Amino acid sequence: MTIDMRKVKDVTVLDIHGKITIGEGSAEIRNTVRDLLQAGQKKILLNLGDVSYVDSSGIGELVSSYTTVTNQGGQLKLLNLTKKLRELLAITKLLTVFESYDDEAEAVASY
Amino acid sequence: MTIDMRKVKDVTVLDIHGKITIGEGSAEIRNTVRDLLQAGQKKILLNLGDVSYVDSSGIGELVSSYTTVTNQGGQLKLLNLTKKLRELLAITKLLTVFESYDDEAEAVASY
Amino acid sequence: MIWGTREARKINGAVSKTDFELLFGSRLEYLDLVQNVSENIGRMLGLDDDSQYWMSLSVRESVTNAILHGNKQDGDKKVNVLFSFLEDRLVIRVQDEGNGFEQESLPDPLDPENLLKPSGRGIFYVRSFMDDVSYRALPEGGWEVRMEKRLNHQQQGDSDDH
Amino acid sequence: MIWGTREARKINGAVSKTDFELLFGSRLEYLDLVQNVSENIGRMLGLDDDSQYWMSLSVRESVTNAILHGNKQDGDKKVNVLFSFLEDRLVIRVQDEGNGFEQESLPDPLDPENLLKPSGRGIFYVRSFMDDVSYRALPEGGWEVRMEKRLNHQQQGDSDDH
Ligand SMILES: Nc1ncnc2c1ncn2[C@@H]1O[C@H](COP(=O)(O)OP(=O)(O)O)[C@@H](O)[C@H]1O
Ligand SMILES: Nc1ncnc2c1ncn2[C@@H]1O[C@H](COP(=O)(O)OP(=O)(O)O)[C@@H](O)[C@H]1O
Repeated sequence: MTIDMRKVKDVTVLDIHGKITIGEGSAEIRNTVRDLLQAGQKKILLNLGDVSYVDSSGIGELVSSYTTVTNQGGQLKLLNLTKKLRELLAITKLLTVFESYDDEAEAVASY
Repeated sequence: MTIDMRKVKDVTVLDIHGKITIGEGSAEIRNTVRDLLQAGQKKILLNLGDVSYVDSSGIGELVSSYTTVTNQGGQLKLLNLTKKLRELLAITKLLTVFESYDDEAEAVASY
Repeated sequence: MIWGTREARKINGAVSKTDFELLFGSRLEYLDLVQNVSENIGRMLGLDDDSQYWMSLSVRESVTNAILHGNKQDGDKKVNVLFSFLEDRLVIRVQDEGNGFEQESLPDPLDPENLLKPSGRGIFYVRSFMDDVSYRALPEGGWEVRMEKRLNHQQQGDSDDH
Repeated sequence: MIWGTREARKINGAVSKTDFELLFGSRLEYLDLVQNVSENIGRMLGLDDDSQYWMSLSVRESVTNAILHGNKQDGDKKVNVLFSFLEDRLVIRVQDEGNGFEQESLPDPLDPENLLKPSGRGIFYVRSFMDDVSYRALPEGGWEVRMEKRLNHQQQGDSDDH
């Protein structure tokens, strides 16, 4: 898994590439998010369009990133969920927890 | 494996698709060739450009098709060898046994 | 591939017969490989792409648990994955050398108080995606998760010709 | 994939230690699967594409022989494929339940009188593509082909980042 970071207006977009799974350094997202919060960046958008695989541990990773951001008064939203990831979130009732978008401009405007 | 048959001038071109391996009905080429010979078609060109995999049994299949045709006074030639197939033929000293081409028109003109 | 569900029906035998088996040390590095084998077995048996995906994700989750919770990542302890190709279903058993768990005491990940927990969803996913899931302590020691995936024979022929 | 040759160096142990093992009934339908597992193992260990290809072709040929000649396609007889991931090489052993053969009596496929024979090239290919090949009768009965493929550590890093 690799993470690219960019700023769109006042939102930090994290482009996640590859797999979010237990073997694949799944704590990386959480750590990146924590660093952003410490730097005062509280509007975070995870672009998951290039994520090839997510397991239950990856779902947990997204959840803990979400709670960390929320607890610090920030907002973490999701962009470009794949069909499979959407299904994994849906059956664990997390689809309604996360705010998610398919259009980046719309996502950025929502903060 | 599937075989498509077509006639270019007086040459019968067999377009082989898929794998030529032991599990994959590897006697099919030999049988098709035998039928062609019985029908008096003695100029046969095997187009192997769409062959995805060949094992030692597939190499044997090509050899026995070749000897069958040669023994009946016909000519069997090869078209569009993949790099891997070329290597398999080369190390068993079969590359010089088969006449092979990368250009169909040239192959057809050679009979 | 010539071999599809038609052949899968022929492969057979008693419920407990194992047709294809993997055995490996408890290393997370093998998860991709195990998932990939599962996908290929699904394809070989004629499962459609989605079913292949969810079945192999379920195997991956179960093997993750076997490595992490069962064998506690002790590389010398083995995980065994046993595939049985039955006429109408694929049976997969994942065995580890641990003591297992009590099914009743597993927290429900859908319970509002667990919804935002960072873990505890693996078994739930397996139960969602597979047609039958059961657990048992092995008589010789160790723990087994047994999963079934029904084969959809309507799709026979779809995968017969390439 | 994060895991490449760097990790492969860490995986280790004695020469005889098996890291990943396949066990299956003697059916040609499994050849694609076995080849695919071998390819994936090659990739996991950082072999380049060509080496993956020829290594897995060699495994496929050896398993074909185990099924056809060793076990004579008796579905109840098992083929065992054992992979050992050593620091500098991959060792693969293919075992069947048959009586093997005498290496000296194998005809040379390059001999002009054999050049146009329809069979007899499998073992030659294996010996061409693998770095070391040997055979033995197993003490417990059965036959084993043992093959080694050196790992090319220069390529370390190539497969580390996707
Ligand atoms: N093979 C196993 N051996 C022992 N305990 C297990 C095994 N599989 C699951 N468990 C127990 O069940 C719990 C729930 O597993 P799971 O739903 O996969 O979520 P997670 O692995 O994220 O905790 C684990 O935390 C563990 O306590
Ligand atoms: N596992 C095995 N058990 C018994 N005999 C074998 C085995 N592998 C190879 N052989 C013998 O060696 C011969 C040569 O094998 P090979 O070079 O693969 O060519 P082919 O399988 O086409 O005959 C076989 O015909 C068989 O007699």
